[in-house]
Amino acid sequence: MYSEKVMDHFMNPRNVGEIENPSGVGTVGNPKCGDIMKIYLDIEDNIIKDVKFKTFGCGAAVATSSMATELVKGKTIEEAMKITNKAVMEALDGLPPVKVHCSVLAEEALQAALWDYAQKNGIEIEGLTPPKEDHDHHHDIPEDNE
Amino acid sequence: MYSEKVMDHFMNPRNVGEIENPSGVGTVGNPKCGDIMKIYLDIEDNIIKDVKFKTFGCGAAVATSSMATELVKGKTIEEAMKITNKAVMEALDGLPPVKVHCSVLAEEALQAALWDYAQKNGIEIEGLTPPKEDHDHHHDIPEDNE
Amino acid sequence: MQKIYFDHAATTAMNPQVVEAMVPYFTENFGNPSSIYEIARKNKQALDESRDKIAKLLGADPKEIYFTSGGTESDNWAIKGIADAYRNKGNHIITSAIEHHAVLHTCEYLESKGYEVTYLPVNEFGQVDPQDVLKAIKDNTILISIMYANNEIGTIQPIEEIGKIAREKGIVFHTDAVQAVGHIPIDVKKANVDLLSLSGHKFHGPKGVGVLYIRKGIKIKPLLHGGAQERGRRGGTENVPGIVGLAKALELAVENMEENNKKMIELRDYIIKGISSKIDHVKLNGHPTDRLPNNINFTFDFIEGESLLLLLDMKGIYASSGSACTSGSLDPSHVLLAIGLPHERAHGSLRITLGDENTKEEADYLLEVLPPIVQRLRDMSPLYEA
Amino acid sequence: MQKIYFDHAATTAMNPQVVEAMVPYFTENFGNPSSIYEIARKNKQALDESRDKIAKLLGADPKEIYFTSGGTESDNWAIKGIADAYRNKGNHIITSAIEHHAVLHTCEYLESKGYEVTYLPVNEFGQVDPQDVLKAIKDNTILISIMYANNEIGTIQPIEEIGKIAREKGIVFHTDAVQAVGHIPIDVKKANVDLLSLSGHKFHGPKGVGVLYIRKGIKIKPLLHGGAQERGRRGGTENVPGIVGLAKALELAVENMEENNKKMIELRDYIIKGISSKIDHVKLNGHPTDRLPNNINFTFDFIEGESLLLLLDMKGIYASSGSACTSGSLDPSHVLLAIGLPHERAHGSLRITLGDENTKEEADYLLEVLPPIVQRLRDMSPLYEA
Ligand SMILES: Cc1ncc(COP(=O)(O)O)c(C=O)c1O
Ligand SMILES: Cc1ncc(COP(=O)(O)O)c(C=O)c1O
Ligand code: FES
Ligand code: FES
Repeated sequence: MYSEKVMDHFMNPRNVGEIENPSGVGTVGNPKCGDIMKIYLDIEDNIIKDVKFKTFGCGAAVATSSMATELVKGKTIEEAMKITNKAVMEALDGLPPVKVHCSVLAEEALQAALWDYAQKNGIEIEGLTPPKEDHDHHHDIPEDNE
Repeated sequence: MYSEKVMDHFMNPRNVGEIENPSGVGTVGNPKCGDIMKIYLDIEDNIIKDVKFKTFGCGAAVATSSMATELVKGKTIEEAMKITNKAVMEALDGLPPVKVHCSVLAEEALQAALWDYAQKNGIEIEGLTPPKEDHDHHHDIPEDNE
Repeated sequence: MQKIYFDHAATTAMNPQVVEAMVPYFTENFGNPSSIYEIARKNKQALDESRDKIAKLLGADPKEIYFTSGGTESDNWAIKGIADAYRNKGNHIITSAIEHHAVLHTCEYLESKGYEVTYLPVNEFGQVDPQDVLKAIKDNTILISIMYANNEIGTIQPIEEIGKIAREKGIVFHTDAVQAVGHIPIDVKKANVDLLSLSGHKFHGPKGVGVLYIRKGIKIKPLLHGGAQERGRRGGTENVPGIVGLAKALELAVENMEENNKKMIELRDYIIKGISSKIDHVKLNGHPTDRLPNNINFTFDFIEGESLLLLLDMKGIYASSGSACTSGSLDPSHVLLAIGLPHERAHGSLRITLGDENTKEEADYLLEVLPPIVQRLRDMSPLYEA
Repeated sequence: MQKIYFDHAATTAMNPQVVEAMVPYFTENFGNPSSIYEIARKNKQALDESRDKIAKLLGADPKEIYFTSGGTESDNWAIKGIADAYRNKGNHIITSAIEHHAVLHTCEYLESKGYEVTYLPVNEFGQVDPQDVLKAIKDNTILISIMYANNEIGTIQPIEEIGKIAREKGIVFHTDAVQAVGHIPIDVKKANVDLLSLSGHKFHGPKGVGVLYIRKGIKIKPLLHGGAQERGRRGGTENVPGIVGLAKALELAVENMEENNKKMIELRDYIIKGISSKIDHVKLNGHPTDRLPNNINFTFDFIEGESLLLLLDMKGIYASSGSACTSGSLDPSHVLLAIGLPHERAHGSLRITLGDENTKEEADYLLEVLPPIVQRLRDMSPLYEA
């Protein structure tokens, strides 16, 4: 059901781990549905020098965390802001419909970490909104189910 | 679905035909359900000398006509009165439940012929009732069908 | 003694190629397609490929193909599922008097639940008049269900026209195509149908597996609630071998349709001509031309169907009198009554349905043994005056 | 790499003897059992013999055995058919919170139609308390449906006791025995059940065929209206090969049950002990002793089930997390929630279900590869503090 790219990033996830004294940390997801993603950023001179993640979630959650962190590493904050869940999915050669929300989680974790960085440093990042508090993404079957 | 005896009487029916100037004739059944049985009797000195039948009906209808006529041939009227549909079925080694009513038709055709004989000769036969006019035996599935 | 199977409308033997296609899914690729691991993925793939294949052969989208346990489930699901989903729009259903019992008894059940059903009459050839459909439509009509081709007399309905009327009026249109699929060309788009039922064992596929085509956008309630299979619309572990077999059988049937039908129509017309010329007091039931290539249905006056079948059986010929499914009941065929036959004539019908393996020699044998059998039963019949 | 199938509760491979028993009915004895001619009679006979065999193996009368398309249809039919037939008596149904979706979703559907459903809780081991059943019974209760054994955690319910209560109160009692039949001894009379569902593919039989046992005297409405098959209660051309296969599979399962179970219980307990001793922060789900011989279900804290399955798959081990049928949905298992697990723990379960062909070597391989896999996922988890 997963593409080879997804399986590769699931089996050999890049950037797993934590950063001590990170510039920003974002945790999203909701244990309710079983998925939690935590992203750590090390930012210097507006550039993402390092990024790490920890994920409690399905194969797609792990793979999108891995791919999202790969995509932002070395990028400016402005560039990182452009990494949407769509970009992550495309880089992974797609996800099954029922797994699209996992990539949304990765986008949101990244943005939450950037928000944390912005808050800590009293700066404003264009287009960035505060993370939703009680995020509850539904696990629905996408097809019409009358 | 039919016993060997039934198939034998269906394939080689005994007493098929008509009797000219019969002592009694009985026709029962209803073209509605597709079954008609006609029995001819030749009675002399209270004894059934000859008997013939014609049947429009299923395999069981033919076989029960054949067997019923065999059973009454040479018998007294009193003995013939005892030939019930159960006796015919037993003599045929049984019938499937859905075909029990065919043997009832044979019993009724015989009794109708005896009634006709009694009427013509102004006699009374003990236990004999007039044939029902609009005989409509239902073709139901015997099992409970809720 | 030779054995001749002339009852292909009742059921067909599986094509050995179909069995071959199924075998790997019995003991080897047996996994549950809903599982995520490797061997189950192979099964999931087989399921997807079968769905794609069937969709293509019917002119549908794979997402419009739903697997069921056969024609009866497909019919029940289509009718009850639509009746339930559109209940707030109305409660009137239009169908015909000559549908299969899977449709008729379902409609009768719905009548007991407060639905209103119009059973359209058919003409002497067994055809529904599309104008009758139009006239029967009311404000509260939610479903029209008319069979593609009749199982007893083989009459093909003007489905395209009826579908056009339904589409124009915005009413859901279902067709029971169990006797038509694999036998005549069918394209769901061209036919203007919203739902279509088919059953594998009618075209040399497996028994116990069928399809309900449901056009995109049509709302329907499930009949079998359960797991999330079939996109949440039909629960139950998928019968993968059966589904693979059905897809293969349909592929073969469509591939060989033109050639087989040419041959069968010739044989059909040869038998019809033979019976008509050799036996008197007979009547061909069904439409002379809008007729399934494999269907022959005759009424023989003065005799009864079961006796006829039994005597043919003794000669090694397997045929049917009305629908095989109704033989548990002994009522005369509702189809023959609907085309205007009186009760006793409706009881004396013979249905011969051909398969591609039937030969001219077999037809000749039939034409040789049938006349004396009919005569023999007539001689026994109180209705017959020689 | 070796491949180890540890997901027998999802589905099983067909036994080659079962396939062999079915083969003659694919291309040779293919007739429609409802027909009256010779080749159809052979099929009718196979049908009757299968019915007799199954009845005997369940302690039932052949007239109480009805063939369906699987567990889902049997469950839907039992519940909707009884609800419909006894509607004038009442509208209250009692079931449990841990039923299969074929039961739960059917009950939810009935709720939308004006029925009232009580979903009984279970204790930490997944058992229904018969006293809770008794307390839940009201004047308008018409049906109790409690599964024989659970598909996820393997807990066996006190069916006999619940049946006794239902019988005393004069309420119809259905049990979904899909996971139990062919795995533990079952006698419908001793179990005091009125209806029982089973499915062929759970005991090395074919997919797409099941049985509903209906005790004599129980009123039920059909779910599939149509021909007069199954004594007028379930329409549809009989799936003769599937039915023959189911009967053969059940026969083999019952014949070898004692021996197989002895072996499987040993293996089951070996794996349970192994996992408990080799990995910390784990919990065995289900009942310690009232448990299917082939079921193992563990929760591993801090990790998620799908990831675990994918990594096991890479090692050639095929297992499951919760029910395979629910994997189209991503909600945590309702069964694990019902036994009191919090959401995140309910997401990290592993179900291993054995078959008679599994070996101690396979168990050892599992016990070797599982601990590092769990550790690896925990190292990646934000919930885990080493
Ligand atoms: C307890 C239980 N009930 C019902 C079913 C449904 O059976 P089937 O998938 O054969 O329709 C299953 C298995 O999927 C089950 O485990
Ligand atoms: C026209 C028609 N509809 C429905 C059915 C029912 O199909 P099945 O027996 O596969 O359930 C049949 C055949 O029996 C049929 O001929
Ligand atoms: S993150 Fe993948 S299932 Fe929700
Ligand atoms: S007489 Fe045999 S069917 Fe009625």
